[in-house]
Amino acid sequence: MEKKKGMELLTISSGDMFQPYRWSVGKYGSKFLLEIKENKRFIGVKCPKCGRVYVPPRKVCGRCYVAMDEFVPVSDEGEIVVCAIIEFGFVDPSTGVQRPVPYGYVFVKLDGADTALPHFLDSADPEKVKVGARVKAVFEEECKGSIMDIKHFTLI
Amino acid sequence: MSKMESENIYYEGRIKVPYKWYVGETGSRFFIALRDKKEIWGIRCPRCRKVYVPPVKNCWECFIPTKEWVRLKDTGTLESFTVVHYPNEVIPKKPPVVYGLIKIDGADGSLLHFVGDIDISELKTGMRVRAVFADERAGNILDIKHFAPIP
Amino acid sequence: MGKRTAIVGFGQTYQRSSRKDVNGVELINEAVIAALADAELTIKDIDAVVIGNMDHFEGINYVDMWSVEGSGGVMKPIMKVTTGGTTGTTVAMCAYYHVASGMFDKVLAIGWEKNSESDTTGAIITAFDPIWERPNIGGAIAGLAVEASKYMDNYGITERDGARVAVRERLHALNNPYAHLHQEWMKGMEADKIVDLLVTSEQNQMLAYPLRMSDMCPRTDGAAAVIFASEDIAEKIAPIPAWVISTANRHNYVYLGDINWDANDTLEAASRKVFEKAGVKEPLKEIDICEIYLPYSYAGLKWMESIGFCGPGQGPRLVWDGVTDMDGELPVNPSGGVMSSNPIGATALLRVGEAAWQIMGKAGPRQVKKDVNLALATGFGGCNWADVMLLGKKRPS
Amino acid sequence: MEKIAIVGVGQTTYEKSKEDTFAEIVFEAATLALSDAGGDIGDIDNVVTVSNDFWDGRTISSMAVMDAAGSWDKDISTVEGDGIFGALYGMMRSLSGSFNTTLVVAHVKGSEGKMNLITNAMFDPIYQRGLGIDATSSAALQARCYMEASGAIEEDFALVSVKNHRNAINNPYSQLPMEITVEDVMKSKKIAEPLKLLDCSPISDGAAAIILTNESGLKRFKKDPVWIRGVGHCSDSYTLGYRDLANPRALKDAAYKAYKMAGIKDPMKELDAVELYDAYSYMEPLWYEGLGLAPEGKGPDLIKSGATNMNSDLPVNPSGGVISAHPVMVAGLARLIEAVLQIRSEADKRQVKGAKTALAHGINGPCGQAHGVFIVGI
Repeated sequence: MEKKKGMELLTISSGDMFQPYRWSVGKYGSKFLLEIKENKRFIGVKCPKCGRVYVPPRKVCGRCYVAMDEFVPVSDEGEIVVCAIIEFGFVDPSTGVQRPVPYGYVFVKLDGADTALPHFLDSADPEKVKVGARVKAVFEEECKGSIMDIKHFTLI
Repeated sequence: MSKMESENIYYEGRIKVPYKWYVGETGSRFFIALRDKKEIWGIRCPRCRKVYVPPVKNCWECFIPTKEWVRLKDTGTLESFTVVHYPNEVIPKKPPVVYGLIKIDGADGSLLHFVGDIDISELKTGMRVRAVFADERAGNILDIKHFAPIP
Repeated sequence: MGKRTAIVGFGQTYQRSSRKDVNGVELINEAVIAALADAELTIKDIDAVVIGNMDHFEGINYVDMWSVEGSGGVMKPIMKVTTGGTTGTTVAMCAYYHVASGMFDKVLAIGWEKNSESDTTGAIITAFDPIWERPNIGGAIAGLAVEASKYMDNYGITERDGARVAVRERLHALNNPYAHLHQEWMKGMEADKIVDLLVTSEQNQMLAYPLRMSDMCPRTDGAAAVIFASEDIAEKIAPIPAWVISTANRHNYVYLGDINWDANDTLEAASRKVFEKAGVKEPLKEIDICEIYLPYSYAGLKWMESIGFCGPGQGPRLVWDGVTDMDGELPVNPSGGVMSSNPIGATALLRVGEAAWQIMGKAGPRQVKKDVNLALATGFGGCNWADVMLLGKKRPS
Repeated sequence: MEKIAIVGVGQTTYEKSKEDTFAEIVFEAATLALSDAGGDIGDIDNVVTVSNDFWDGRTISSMAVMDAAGSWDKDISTVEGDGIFGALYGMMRSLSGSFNTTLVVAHVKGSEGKMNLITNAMFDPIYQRGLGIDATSSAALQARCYMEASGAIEEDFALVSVKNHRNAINNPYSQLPMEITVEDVMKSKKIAEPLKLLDCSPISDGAAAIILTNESGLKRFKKDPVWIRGVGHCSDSYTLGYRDLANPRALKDAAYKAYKMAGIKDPMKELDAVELYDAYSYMEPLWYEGLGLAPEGKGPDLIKSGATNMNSDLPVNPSGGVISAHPVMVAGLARLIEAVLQIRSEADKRQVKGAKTALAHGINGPCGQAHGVFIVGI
């Protein structure tokens, strides 16, 4: 069909439609979240073969392809592996809320862990938000059993 | 939101990405005719002569563009139907809801839509139906309210 | 042993910010028709169809089923493969394995996306783990910003170095009528001058240090289709088919926090595998052009090192020396790349199709001046996932 | 063409709801398949996972299972469709000359999302989705079309439910083993007429895995091979209303290709067991026709004859079928696993005596738009 100049082109909107989910966190993740909720402490899981400590804990060490079941304590302090200061806001698709910019976004290797945890940092100071900087987790007063029980990390 | 159930946590969340699907020129022309004139238009393949409703930009059997718009009647025959008894947040009606495949006179296939204004016990395939247009029309498939039996 | 396989046709839609005039199925059809025309085939010649995109980007479930009436898949074997950003190369590989298996002779690979139909940033976040990553993610560009800043930190890379990559991509795009971004104002300007403008301009918004607007890819509506054919017929269909020499991928990581930020080690491993299979020992010398999936500028430095074109920290030198420009030793992204057109599910397939066209000599105004015997295409996505495909003019032995 | 064997199979139990995560059920199925084959992850050259972003509530649903599928430093791809298509792709990769062995693993947790909304999203957003149609209501329209075309009555379909739920009693992996009568089915709650509750499959959680190898890779494993003798897949058109819902021509095409490859001329005689995708009861007799087990319009006669019961001419769904456990995305792969177990004579109480050739079938899309067929044998 020839393109009609100025022709009205319609759209169909999804409106308020959404897909609800109820994901199981599983034993490994639940143990991690409960440790935060009840004791404000972190745990990881250690691979019996390569010795890597994974945070958050999961069942399988991908590299060794073995099941892990040794939970080990991990510090609530650690160092920044990589970081950014976000100046451009966006709306979180699950909450519909926009986080005020700028904010720090960091990957923290907690002492005792071999993997990093991505989270927010309460500073957006480019002089201080640096790779290798030491940070500590700040927990929400009332924990609900979610990764957001960590309110954010803070520079030590 | 997460809830505690014994040792296992369940995390309740959702995927809510707002979508705005473009209907395209071909589909827009179809919906505009429904909305503005309460007319049902199909489109004919120049090769196999099949008439498609809703219209398609390309005949998928011949794999060539369709061109010829065909004004169709608002009457047709009920080819299949079901009475849905469960509630479902995506159905814009309360159960029982009747879906039908309606072969509009002059078309080569059927249109999926609601059947209404009917005693469910009287539903049968082969019955003649007519499109009932919605009072408020917005340029979408619900501009046809449903198909109702022709007495 | 499998069949040797070649690309014999490539088609794409014009890549645009929004295609309001067509729905998704109609958009797909345009690319399919273009690819068939390029190969001088009809849909009846096609033995199987492979397609991919990202479900939550358009809100389409079972896209392979929904699209058959546009893709030409009615009464044909059809398969959907999808892996996020790497979907385009995943689709290409799937079509390749269809043919290499000996089960099909001519297979159509399709990638597409209508990013204009949703909120792309929101949709991208749905790719991350709902429990561990989605609530605390820094936004769609955050993962790229942290990689860039770490790379800068490791090797003393500057914002000008990143901008130089962006300039190359946009200048190349000016030769590509299909590209989404045509920054005409850059035409005829020295790369150096444009770099200066980009890093000082206040209009060039800082998104997350060091990434500015100009360092990022756009969001695009578009589709691409590539036809793969077996050794029995490839040369009958195309005078110069683009043979698949070797291909490999690595999708090792599940969580962002597990990524090794010092090296793009999945791209490194996949490239190594591809070169090993093809007997390529000095990639920079042996490969003639690249279509690399670079979603943002700094990747055009660091990932050159990962592929093995230069040593650690030497990416900027290659770029500043003009090695990767159109007339350089190794032109990178003559098409303008991802930073000039990004219909996500099609993006990596565009890399494959563009690389094939360089070998086939069909790239028109963006055809590189030199003889193209080996062309490399890559895909990037997921959690630092990497796909690599090497194409060649010579039929593999 | 080179031959491909299935040397390892593994599946979790299929349940209404599992606590284990996607990765955990994938790991369970994959490690079961590896130990069944008598090999380990080092024997696997490449991996194909199967999952769906809508069912999992995640774009790139496969990203959750890369580690659990054993894909570290290996080539991997993801099929989004029924597991039978994953098996097809795995077979192609083992034939391609690039890999000898392929692990295919599919997962779903139907308990975590909402089936009506997820399947509503497989309909076209412009013309059909706004009506609220979903997998069950569209299937009901197909059931009615099939009744019109074949003269089947609801009681005929009920026989499928009775047979398959009874068969499920012999299958420890199944979700709904039941001894029920036609009357029970007829009296069960109306869902979408003519479908009643007992005409419909449940929604399940579970995972399944198989290991495929070409002849060169065979020596890595201890298990005797079950050979893939024929395959075929095909898709019909999409738009409901423009597809003849009572004529599964795509299945006919897929089956024709598979039979041709396997050298089967009379499937009813030459097959010893069939595992087909009976998501709703009416599908079984309809797929009989597509598979050439019954002439057009005669599917209902075949179910009524009892010839597809256990210990009869051609047992169909000895496992209890999909109507007894429906892990979407996994179910076709589960059919293939059941077919393999039959050939190996390892199907325990659900074993069809002396089974030498078996067929497995999977579907994709609304109302069985696309079909995949495997013939396996010794």
